[in-house]
Amino acid sequence: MLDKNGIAKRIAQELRDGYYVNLGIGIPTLVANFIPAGVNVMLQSENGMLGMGPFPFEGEEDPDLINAGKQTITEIPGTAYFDSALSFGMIRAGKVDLTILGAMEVSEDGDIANWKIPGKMVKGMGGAMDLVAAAKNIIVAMQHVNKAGESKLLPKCSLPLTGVRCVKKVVTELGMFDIVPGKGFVLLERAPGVSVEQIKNATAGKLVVEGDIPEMSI
Amino acid sequence: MLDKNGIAKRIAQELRDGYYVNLGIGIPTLVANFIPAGVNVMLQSENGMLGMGPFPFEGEEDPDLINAGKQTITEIPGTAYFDSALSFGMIRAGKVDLTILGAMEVSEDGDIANWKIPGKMVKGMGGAMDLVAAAKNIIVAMQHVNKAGESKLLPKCSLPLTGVRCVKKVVTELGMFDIVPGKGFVLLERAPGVSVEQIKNATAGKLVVEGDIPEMSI
Amino acid sequence: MNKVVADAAEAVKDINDGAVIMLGGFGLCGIPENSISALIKKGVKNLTCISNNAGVDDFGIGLMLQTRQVKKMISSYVGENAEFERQLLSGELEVDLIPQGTLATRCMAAKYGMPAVWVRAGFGTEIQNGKEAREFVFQGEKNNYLLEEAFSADYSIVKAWKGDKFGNLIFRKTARNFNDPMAGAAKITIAEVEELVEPGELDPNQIHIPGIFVQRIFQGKSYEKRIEQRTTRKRA
Amino acid sequence: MNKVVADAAEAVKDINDGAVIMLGGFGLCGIPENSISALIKKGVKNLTCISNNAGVDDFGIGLMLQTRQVKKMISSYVGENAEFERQLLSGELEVDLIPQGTLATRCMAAKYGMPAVWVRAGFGTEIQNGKEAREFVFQGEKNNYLLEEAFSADYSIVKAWKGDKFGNLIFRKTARNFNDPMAGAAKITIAEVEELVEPGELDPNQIHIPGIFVQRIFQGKSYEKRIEQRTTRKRA
Repeated sequence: MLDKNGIAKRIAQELRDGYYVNLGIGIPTLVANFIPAGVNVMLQSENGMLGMGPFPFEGEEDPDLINAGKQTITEIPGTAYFDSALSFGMIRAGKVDLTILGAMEVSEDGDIANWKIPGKMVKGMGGAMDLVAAAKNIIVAMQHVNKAGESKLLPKCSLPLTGVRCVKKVVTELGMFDIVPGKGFVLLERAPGVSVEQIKNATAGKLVVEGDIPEMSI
Repeated sequence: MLDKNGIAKRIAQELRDGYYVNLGIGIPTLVANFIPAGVNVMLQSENGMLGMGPFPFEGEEDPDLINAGKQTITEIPGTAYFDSALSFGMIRAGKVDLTILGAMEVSEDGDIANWKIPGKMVKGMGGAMDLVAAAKNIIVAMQHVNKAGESKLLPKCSLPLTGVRCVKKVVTELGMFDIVPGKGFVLLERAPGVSVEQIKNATAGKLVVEGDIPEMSI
Repeated sequence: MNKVVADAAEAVKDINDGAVIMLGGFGLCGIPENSISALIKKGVKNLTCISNNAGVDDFGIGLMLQTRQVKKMISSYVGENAEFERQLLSGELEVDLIPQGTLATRCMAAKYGMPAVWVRAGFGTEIQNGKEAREFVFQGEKNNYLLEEAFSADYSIVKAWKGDKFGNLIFRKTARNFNDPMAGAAKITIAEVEELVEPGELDPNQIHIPGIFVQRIFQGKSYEKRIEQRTTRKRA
Repeated sequence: MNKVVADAAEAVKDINDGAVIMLGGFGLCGIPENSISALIKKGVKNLTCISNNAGVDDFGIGLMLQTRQVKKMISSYVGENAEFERQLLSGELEVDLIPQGTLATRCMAAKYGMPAVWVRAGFGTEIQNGKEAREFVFQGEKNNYLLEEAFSADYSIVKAWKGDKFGNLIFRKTARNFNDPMAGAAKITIAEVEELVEPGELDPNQIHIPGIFVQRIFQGKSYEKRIEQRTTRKRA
């Protein structure tokens, strides 16, 4: 079973040298801590920055320099700033190679729900709808089941959608899955110590298990 | 009768302090030489500049600094450079207060033709179609009749149109006219030494002469 | 060409009840602090605010919510704001939540004189309700798009780092955000700047907003620039 | 992240016959001189060139017309070019003339991932033929707009003043023109720069094109920067 850092670590292995990457809030943010050696990626922050660096040293926070999670950050050599319209322009035009974000539910067709729970105060979708509508490659990082123990990998999402047929991959504490429209959640790797049986039991959507499923090495 | 400089001089009297102005090639360019004292205007050049200054001194030409007529120019204090898309964005959004351009024909409804003569090599419309489609206020500077002696102020344009119902005013060597759709060319002022009769004879479109028409003072 | 007004009070003096206002900033970063204070002092009511966020309880647009000056918020994310939540649940406040990129692009569309834009965000979601959808092939790929209208706002209020008297503006780092597409997107654009200089002092090659998009400019004062999430790392 | 290629020859080496290419510049100002020379040396044929102008007989795209490498020009103004005129009249060359703002905006649309844009230019003229027209009310004013498609180009070739190895670009004065909206508007963007520097040497606040829009960059050489209309005034 993976903890949050484990999920982030496994997703980090999907990064390729030269990728432009947008990281959502939560587990996705942790991915930045596990970028493999020799892999150079540029982090895009949709509020208007390419080349997001680490948090500043104490006392060096700049209120004019934050990320999309409103955290103080730093720039790196080669950073570029731009406005919100151009930022979503580059997202919409598919220039961002990989988007990693959290979700409440994902369907076997690649639909995603992560912004609204009916009856609860809705804070807004922020940039999530724009990102999922346009990113070429979307990996969802999330817990496999919700607090009530119900699967979040579903035949159909029950919550209001953020986007349709867009998620390509899901990594949970139990394993890593490709989403192949018309086929379902294709199990690629088991988390350390997790059996295929455990994954089957926790997955409400169509699970595809083809051949021997390797345990992931992280 | 006005010469080219006279037409430019009369149009220059229409400038108001604080105007952003786009000047077409030909007579319109001359308007810059006659801006009244105390009237500050900013010249927009659609290739990407606000605050166009005069031609450079000999030996100070900068190939990276040209106007839409591809002439070497200079900047002024307060100049801003920008790209072609933003340039036409500001034009399209009506931020340019006045556009002055030449024409081959103008109709009594305010249609304008100035880019194409069937059977002749067509060089292109450049930015003219964008300018006439969006400018709030368009003044045409042109000769009243063509080389064949035919009126260029027509009931309908015979040449392919550049824009429809857009010209607000025309200044020719014979006089100054408002174009009021549904009414026609409303004669505002006669050029020095020109009679209403002369203007009537040279105008094929509907000419409106209301009351005494003053002679212009330039 | 001189667009300078004395201060925020003069800049907002003709903003009346019921106005539709764009306000720049992302979170509390790059928000027009002086103008918000002036609007509160003026007490103008029933505002429709187009702003990516709604501030926090005691700063930014949150202050205008405390004084009940806002009728409607058009935002992508309204965050942690107790008074906002109370007014929303009680029906005192209308909220129109729209995707962040769509929000930015509807501002940009207005600035560029485009009446509407086609975007992919929201297709197949409840955001699509009542909107025209269409399939386009673009660079060999078929996708569905929604037609989203340009905003029609009365005022756009932005905050820049430097500006000159002609209204030319330069932003700093990520404080550029929505201030850039909003500058020029309303009938009247008001810019408050940290440093107001003479025309010619800004490098004309580095201007983010040409002055033609700005109708009023003033030198702001006492910027607090509050940080919403102060995240740091320890020195090694 | 390193986008650097050795020279123009390497930058254009995979541009094949029949490619659709955007070329930056306005007149002869800011044109990608090195890349044009490399395309001529390579001898690639049947190109469709999206460029505001077509150069002059002995410079710029005019040189590619001399070598008959261009099948079609998409431009707003083709100017004074005898060989161009000859090829056009003889039917060797296709020309699509479109309004300059529409040209710029169709580039920008591609760069911003918008499949089409609504513009007023050309409504009621022959430019409207075959295009969808629609009336929109925008900021209280009713007007007619035409739907214009984003360009789908294989390559965009731009010229910048300075650039870094990540592809970040800065233009100079009016040489920015179409280079800006074209950068990032095609599948592959090639940038040639007068000065190539290390990442971090350009002020991140002053970058016109973030590197994400650029796939290849190289240090150009021997720029001629020819002036088309040398206009001057006498010293007093």
